Amino acid sequence: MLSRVLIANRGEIALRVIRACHEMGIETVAVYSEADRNASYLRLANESVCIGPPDCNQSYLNIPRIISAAEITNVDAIHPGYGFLAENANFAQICSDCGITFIGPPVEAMRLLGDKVEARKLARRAKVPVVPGSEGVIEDEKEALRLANEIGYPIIIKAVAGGGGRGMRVVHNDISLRAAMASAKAEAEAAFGEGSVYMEKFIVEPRHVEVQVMADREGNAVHFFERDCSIQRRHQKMIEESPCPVLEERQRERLAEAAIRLIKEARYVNAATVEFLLDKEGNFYFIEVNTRIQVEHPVSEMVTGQDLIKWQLRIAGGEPITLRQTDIKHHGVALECRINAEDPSNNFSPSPGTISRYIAPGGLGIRIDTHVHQGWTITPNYDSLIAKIIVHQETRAEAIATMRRALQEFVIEPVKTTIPACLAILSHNLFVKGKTDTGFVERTF
Amino acid sequence: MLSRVLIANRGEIALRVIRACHEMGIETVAVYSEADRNASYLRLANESVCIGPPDCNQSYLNIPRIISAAEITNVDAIHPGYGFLAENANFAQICSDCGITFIGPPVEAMRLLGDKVEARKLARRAKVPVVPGSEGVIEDEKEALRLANEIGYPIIIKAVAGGGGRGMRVVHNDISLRAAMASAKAEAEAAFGEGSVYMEKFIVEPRHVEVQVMADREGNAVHFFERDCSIQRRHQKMIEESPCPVLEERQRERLAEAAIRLIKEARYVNAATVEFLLDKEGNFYFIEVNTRIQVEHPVSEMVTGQDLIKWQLRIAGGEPITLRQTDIKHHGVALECRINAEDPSNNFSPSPGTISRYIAPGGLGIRIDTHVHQGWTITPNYDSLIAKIIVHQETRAEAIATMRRALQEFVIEPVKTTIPACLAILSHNLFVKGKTDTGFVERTF
Amino acid sequence: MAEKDADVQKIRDLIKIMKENDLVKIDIQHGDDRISLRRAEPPHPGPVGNPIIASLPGLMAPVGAPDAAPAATAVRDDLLEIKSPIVGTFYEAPSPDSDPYVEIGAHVDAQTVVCIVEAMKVMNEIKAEISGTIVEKRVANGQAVEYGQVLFKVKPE
Amino acid sequence: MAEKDADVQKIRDLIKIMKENDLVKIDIQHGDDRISLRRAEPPHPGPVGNPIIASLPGLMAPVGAPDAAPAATAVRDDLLEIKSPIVGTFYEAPSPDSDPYVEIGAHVDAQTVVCIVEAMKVMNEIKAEISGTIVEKRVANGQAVEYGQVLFKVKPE
Repeated sequence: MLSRVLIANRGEIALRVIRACHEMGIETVAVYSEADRNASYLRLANESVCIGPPDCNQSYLNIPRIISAAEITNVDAIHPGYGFLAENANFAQICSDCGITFIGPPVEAMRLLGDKVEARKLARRAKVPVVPGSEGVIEDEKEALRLANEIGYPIIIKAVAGGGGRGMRVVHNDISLRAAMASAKAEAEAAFGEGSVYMEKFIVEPRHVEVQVMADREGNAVHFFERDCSIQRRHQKMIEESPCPVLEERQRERLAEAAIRLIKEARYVNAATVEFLLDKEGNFYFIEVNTRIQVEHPVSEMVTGQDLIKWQLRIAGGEPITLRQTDIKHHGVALECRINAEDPSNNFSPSPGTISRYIAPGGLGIRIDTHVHQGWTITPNYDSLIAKIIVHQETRAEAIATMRRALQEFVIEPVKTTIPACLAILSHNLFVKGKTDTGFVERTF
Repeated sequence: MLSRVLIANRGEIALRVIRACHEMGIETVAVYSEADRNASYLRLANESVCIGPPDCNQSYLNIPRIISAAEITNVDAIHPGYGFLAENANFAQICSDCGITFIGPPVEAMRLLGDKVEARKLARRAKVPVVPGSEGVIEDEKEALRLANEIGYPIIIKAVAGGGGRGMRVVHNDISLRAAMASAKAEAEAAFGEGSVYMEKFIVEPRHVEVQVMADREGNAVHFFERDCSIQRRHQKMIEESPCPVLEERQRERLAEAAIRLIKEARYVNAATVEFLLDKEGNFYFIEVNTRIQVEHPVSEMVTGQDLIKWQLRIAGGEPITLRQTDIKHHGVALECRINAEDPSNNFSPSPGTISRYIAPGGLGIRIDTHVHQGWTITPNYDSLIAKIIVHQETRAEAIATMRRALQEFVIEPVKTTIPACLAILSHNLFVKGKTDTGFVERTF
Repeated sequence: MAEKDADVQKIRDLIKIMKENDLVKIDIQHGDDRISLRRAEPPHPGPVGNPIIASLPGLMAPVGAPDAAPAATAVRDDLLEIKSPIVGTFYEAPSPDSDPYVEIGAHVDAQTVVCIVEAMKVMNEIKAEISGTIVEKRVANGQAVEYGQVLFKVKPE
Repeated sequence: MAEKDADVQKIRDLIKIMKENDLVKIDIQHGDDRISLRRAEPPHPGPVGNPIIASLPGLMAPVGAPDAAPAATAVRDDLLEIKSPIVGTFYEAPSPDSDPYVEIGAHVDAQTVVCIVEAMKVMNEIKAEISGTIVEKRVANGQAVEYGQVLFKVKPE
């Protein structure tokens, strides 16, 4: 059992962890940068320590300062939240070296899953399907043709050194393959000084579906079902839901079982999310594991009635998971909308400022996770997430109705937010029917 | 199906009904007095109509003005909320005469249950236990002695014309009875000019336990389990919970079955609460029926996952209850704290004023029903309820921990509120153990 | 709801056009749908000014909305107001065939009946309760009025 | 928590007593527990003024709390501050047996080492980075300090 935890994060997730600790009788230490000096959630921690200037490299990402703060406040453990140092294996290692419990996975599991090639190998060992492709660089056209036909078109050529779409080509048949290989290599060579490419099956209009899992030190692992996070804009999730509206019961089970196999194979401990792409035929392919709690974790909390942060704290304190898989029941439908201080009418550019009027939605079926309130100043230093609205209802139609009602109630002035964008998505025929994929938002709006 | 509803109320319950209508696609008309002209929830209604000055006799209690507002806005139905006109049979009759659906019981059932003597007779017919006593005035000592021994001591002598404790005597044995009868009669004679007395069993340190029921026009009736509302101060409920922490499963069933029998006997339609006293031996006694939705209805909503206001609207629109009793499952524990703008350190006197700082609690397990926000002015015209915090957790201990956390987070300045009083109760050993009764607050604090 | 939102947007657009072009009045009619907007004149001498009033059939005129009423008195505070003491339907005349109780320019005193407000089928005669000259009628015949809504503006003696 | 709340209440009571009696300093010690409070002098000539500082063993001194830091500069804005550039434990001397790096009245220049702040077992020598005379030491030997916490007040040349 932990007795005193430092939270190496800020904003809503810092408050989320403080709340869970408070309810469990665990003391908390909040750290903050000078930009967050007046944050009202700091008073809810037992102690708070200023660790640096607004620049996160000098504060929330500064390992020595956070470790020092942990030392002078005499904590057992550090909760990293999400983002910042949450998936930094070096930080986890230093915590361990200093005798401080890192509330997350063991360093080895974090390193293993942080390496895409190793994670892919692990998935194969655990018999979890991965996106079919070359297991490394493709040297010549002949190999490319053979592999493309083995995998089945469409395929995608990607630069090993790639990023931002450069050195990428989607190919639909043998005829296009040669030209695509050449041009991808040339583009990669020009952009990255390195022309090597590899090949993967191109998943057409996939859904992003992820499984929430939790494992303890004794090797027990349970899942909290899946979340569908297909509503994304530039790979930023906007709306998440559970269950995935298109999965049939048997598929859901297979997906969850695959996630558990993978997490056990990795000798994982604590919370993780196993991410998959789901194609139109209902096949799923492992992408990666997020070795931390995620922004959208409340969605799974609402449908299972389980507090995931409390489980993180219990497991980090050495307790086993006392839940059997059959104890975790999925009930109803949960939706989450992320409210960012961004201007949807101006290409989602950040919209910092002081909130002069704030009226949050409330009532039946609504959960609000936020650190802001009237009078709060949104600084331009950090990410623009200011609130999460989570709705829980019996049916998806009711959840959508409640979320629309909540968004329409929500008053945040004068900053611009993603509320109108969320409302537009929730009102769209294809979203209501559940017929979306990761390209839906950019294709439609 | 209703298409347009006028809400003849204000504050949190007006907002509660607007929300339910909004989610069901029913249009709403809000009425308001001049004191509530700037209420922010008015903008959430499709229309709003000023009906009078702040004095509620000229506005929220003014039947002609409310009916006129209903006529000019062309609504199907009126939801009366609680308080004001909610249990006014005359108002229900006028609605009916004007062809407007009153969202509540039929006038006959309301009148019947509004008459304590008739309600008691009805309960006997329905084989629902009532507090044993004389069925009318006791004429002489001999009869009193016979009855007291039949009922069993302690008994209480009450003045027929009584009130405020005058003409009341608790009697523990035959010897005291004669003196008590005489002095109660004399006191009643002096106070009310009418010396008649009757006798009832005196329930020692009872709990207040009530059953939420809902009936449709076709004679179906279901219950949503019980609420324990023993935490009261001067008959004002402060904290409510479900389930009642001391009832065993068999007792809970018997209590709920009794409530259903009574409501069917009354040919009741729509939402009702059947109130009982529960003695230390686990016997329950019917007190009265509240023929309206109640302040504490969210407690039952949280543990059953059912939206009671939506059921009120569906039933009023002529739909049958599509739930079987076995579809309504009780899950976990819910607690509600009423936050009133009152000063607990100054005998709970009202504390009106403008809220200059407001930070509501949030996160997992918390529901907030409130019409206020930073900048809201609490006027002295109406009751002092400004917010309800409802917590839902797996166990009572967790629910108490979450409620304590929520109350500690809640910032409402500069008005005084009952938050410290609620915190003190939640921290009390006897409350934590569930060992409370309707006298607990006044005895203890 | 969607239709109403469209109306609100339309009114916003119209107000923008009015402001940009210094218009004080726009009336649009398409079959049964009518939108009528009036803007206050700039505060130099001219006709009696009004705040923006939008009326749509089947919709309460938002005269009683939070900002409108105080604005009304701010524009010309030398005028008195006759307000509706009840909620109901405004009628300018005792029957459809009769002349209105009062017209612009009429002199009224405390006892002069200025209109009827029908509530619960009862025709309530509304008296001026002040003396002066009617300079403006603020509601249309048959329009719904709420408590405290300004019916007439009166120039005092 | 309960103990800490009791301390806070105690400090509040002590501050009240100080204000009522125009005290500028209170020191209380019970075994290992120590409470030390200093109040700013009224703004007429006198000793160096300070905002209220409360320090309790095992507790972060609330110097970095929202209101304290701005108040510090407001009292005597002709003084400069040497602040901690890191989070750690403050030591006034290189070893327990040594003399402090600086005492009140010492002259410092930019390169003068004024103390050590230990962080992650590393002893970081903190330099003054300004020139002047030390007029006040704001933290006790062995006390935890946070980023930006004022360590010394310096009267500039």
